[in-house]
Amino acid sequence: MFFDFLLEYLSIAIFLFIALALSIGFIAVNFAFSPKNPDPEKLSAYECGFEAFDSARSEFDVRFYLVAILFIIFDLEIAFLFPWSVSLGNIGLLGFYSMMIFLFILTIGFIYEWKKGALEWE
Amino acid sequence: MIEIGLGHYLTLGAVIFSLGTLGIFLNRKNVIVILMSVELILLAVNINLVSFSIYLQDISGQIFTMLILTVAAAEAAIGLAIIVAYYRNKGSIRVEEIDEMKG
Amino acid sequence: MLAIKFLIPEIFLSISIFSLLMIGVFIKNSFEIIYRLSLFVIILIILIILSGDSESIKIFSESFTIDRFSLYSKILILISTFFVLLMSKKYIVDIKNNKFEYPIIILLSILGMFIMVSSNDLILFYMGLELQSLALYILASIDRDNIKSSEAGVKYFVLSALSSGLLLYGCSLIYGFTGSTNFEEIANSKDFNVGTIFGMVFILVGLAFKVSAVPFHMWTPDVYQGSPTSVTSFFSVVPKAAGIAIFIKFMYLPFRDVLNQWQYILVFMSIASMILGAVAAIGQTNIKRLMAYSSIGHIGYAIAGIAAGTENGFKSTLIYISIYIVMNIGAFACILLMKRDGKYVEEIEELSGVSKNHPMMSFGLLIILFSLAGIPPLAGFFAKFYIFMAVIESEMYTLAIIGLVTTVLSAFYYIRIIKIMYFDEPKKPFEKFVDYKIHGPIVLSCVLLVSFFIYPSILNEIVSNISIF
Amino acid sequence: MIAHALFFYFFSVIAIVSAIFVIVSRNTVHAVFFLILDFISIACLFIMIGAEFLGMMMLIVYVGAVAVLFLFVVMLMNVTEQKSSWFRGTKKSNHIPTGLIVGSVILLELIVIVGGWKYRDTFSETKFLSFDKEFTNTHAIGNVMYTEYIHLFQISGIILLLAMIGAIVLTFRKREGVKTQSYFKQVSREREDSVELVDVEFDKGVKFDD
Repeated sequence: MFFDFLLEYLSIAIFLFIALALSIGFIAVNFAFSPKNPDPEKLSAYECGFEAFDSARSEFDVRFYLVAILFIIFDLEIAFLFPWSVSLGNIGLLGFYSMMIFLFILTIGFIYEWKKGALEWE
Repeated sequence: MIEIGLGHYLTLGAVIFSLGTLGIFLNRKNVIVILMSVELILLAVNINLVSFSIYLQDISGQIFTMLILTVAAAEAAIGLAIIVAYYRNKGSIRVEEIDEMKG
Repeated sequence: MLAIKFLIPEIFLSISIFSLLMIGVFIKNSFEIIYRLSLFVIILIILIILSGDSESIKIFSESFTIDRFSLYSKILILISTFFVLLMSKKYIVDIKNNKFEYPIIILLSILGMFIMVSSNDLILFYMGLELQSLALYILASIDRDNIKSSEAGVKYFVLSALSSGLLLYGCSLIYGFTGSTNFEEIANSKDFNVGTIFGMVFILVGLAFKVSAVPFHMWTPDVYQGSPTSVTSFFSVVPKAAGIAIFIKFMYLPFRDVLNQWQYILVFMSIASMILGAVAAIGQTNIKRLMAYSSIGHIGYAIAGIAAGTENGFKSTLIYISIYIVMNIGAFACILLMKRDGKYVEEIEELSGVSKNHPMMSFGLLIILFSLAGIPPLAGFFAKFYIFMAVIESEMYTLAIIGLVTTVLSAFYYIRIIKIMYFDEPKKPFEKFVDYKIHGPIVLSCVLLVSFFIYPSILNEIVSNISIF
Repeated sequence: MIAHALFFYFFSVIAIVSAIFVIVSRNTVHAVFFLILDFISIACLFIMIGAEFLGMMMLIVYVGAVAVLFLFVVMLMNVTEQKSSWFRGTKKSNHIPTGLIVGSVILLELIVIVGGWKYRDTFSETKFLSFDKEFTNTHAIGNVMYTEYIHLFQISGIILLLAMIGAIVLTFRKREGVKTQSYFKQVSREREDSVELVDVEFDKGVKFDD
């Protein structure tokens, strides 16, 4: 059974294996043969000749967060669509319309968000 | 030890639950970690519900879990929004600095 | 499909929320119109509920009940929301918080409460509770540029999310050990073992958090003080009504056979809340903070009624919470009048000598405070009287005596405010304006409180027809 | 039987250890990483004991969305408590970054769960588990979620709507005075409302923008 499973995905498995082996191999070779002479000046950040003023991780805009929220909500919507599509044959008209109402509710939210301008990237 | 049953899963749930509760009370650092502890508590609840649902052969526990996942996502979204709003006013989210009101 | 007929209030509420959201977002500066429409929606739902028949029915595989108990709670929620929304408009506009989302979020939270008080099932109960709480988190921090409001939001969110987690853990245990999420079936599963008792205790803790009973009250004073006053007035009445209703339902439906297990927990919570409400309020200088401690104390009395464990017990609690709502709406309407030089003030000192400049307002506040203190013949006295009757009926004399002592103690700080209002040096008068939206609720509340003793049987009659089983 | 025990202990030990790290780690980003690891471990457990759909959903919702949201907010506020993220300290012993550890454990878990799939059927020898092979978990959920539990499903939709409203009310600010390009306006401009023919009088000139 396990072999059947593997055979089905044999080509992908080989592909993945080659990709992994190659990328790891290159890094390993680099790591093994590169000259290493550590020096504090070499390790320090180079920023137009100055010391780095600030952490490289600066604060970023709240709009990213809003987009992420929208993403969560539609992510959940898709998660709810999976079992619905799988068993659409069994659940009849009620099941179909139930999903439509759900989508309608989320669309209301989407329109709200759109009209509010939360999706615009000024 | 070898025969894994319901009790093992419940213990796992209980351990994660108590770690989550502990995290809320021990945390003095920042509010986001508290939110993560709340997520841990919900995770423990999910472990309980799923293992009960499988043990009882009853699907409603899994439905409950799915709805909890939804609610937890919404809760995280709103909680983080509140924290962002607070951070804009205060410039910090350290727990011991949440002290504008006393009495 | 028959179910839809019984769900008209909920469905109507949801549809109006969606339409209001769309109207609000497509029309510019739509606060005014959304505000009016949502008041209208609330009135319509009250009419829908009153015109429907009040037979008991369970739908959605017995997970949703419609009975007199849930209808009474819904009417209570709607009426109190109506008045809170009515009186808080000027305040919302004054603090420049007139976002059209404000009434919509309030409607969403009452939708959650509707679901909660009608639920007959742990899952449905949880969904309703979360819908309500998520809306309340947003409301607490709605004044987002004010550090106090956003801090209140953070505190409320963290503690409330924790309590939801505890409650949910309890639900999972109950589900596992009884094999069902339905309240009836939980009650009928005879073998209440340690797991179920644990689950019950967790659920009790979560519920106590939501209604702010000691020892889970810590969020209340800060959240009351920090949130905008309009939101505080909402917090102090509407979620309390819904929370007490679901508290009663839990104690009398799924856990009715383990009375001996929860009774002592409730007695402890009740005593602790009454004492804390009486003692901690004495030193307060901020009136919203004082109202927070006062509400903790009142919740203590309400829980005492539930702890009695009898039919009369929960009915007296229902009466208590109804009268409490009337008093608190009046009190907060008075607080919303405390505006001087364009700014709202919250310190108790600011009330000093207010009777000279605003005799009517201070007389109204006098009546409301006397009633809160439980002085006869005002309605607050009767509310406490019914509770004590029920408690004594179940032979819990200690609880009754402590309740009496704390009543006397808490009268002290209410009377202190009255003393400040009537006998201290007058300060600069508050801004004078007549707004029927604020003065109306004060007058109505005073009239109800004063005239309650003439026909106490009206409320009794309504409540006595309610049964949960 | 032994297979079940091995899987259970493997995943639950990782879950508990990473839960401990969530609450003790000094760096918030690391805490988020450990939270992700925790969710993945529990999701693997769910998949192994027959709640495949929930396990997958946990990966999608928590690891895919909620954890990302957490990371976004951590970035937004810059609350991490260390200077450089990848190579901390100068000593060689400190060079192993947390992200790498978490990543390798996640990889290990995935290998275990893919490799261990063939033992899954032996789980049902234990009294606790019994799968229905004809009827997948996703089917079982789908069959009741949209009909019997339709009310809960719609309420969850309303909760998501509320989350959207709340996030916008609390964090969104319309920026004033930002000049942006509007393609719609650009394309829908007509010749009539943008070009004007003016007869210029001699020696007077034309006045713009009055």
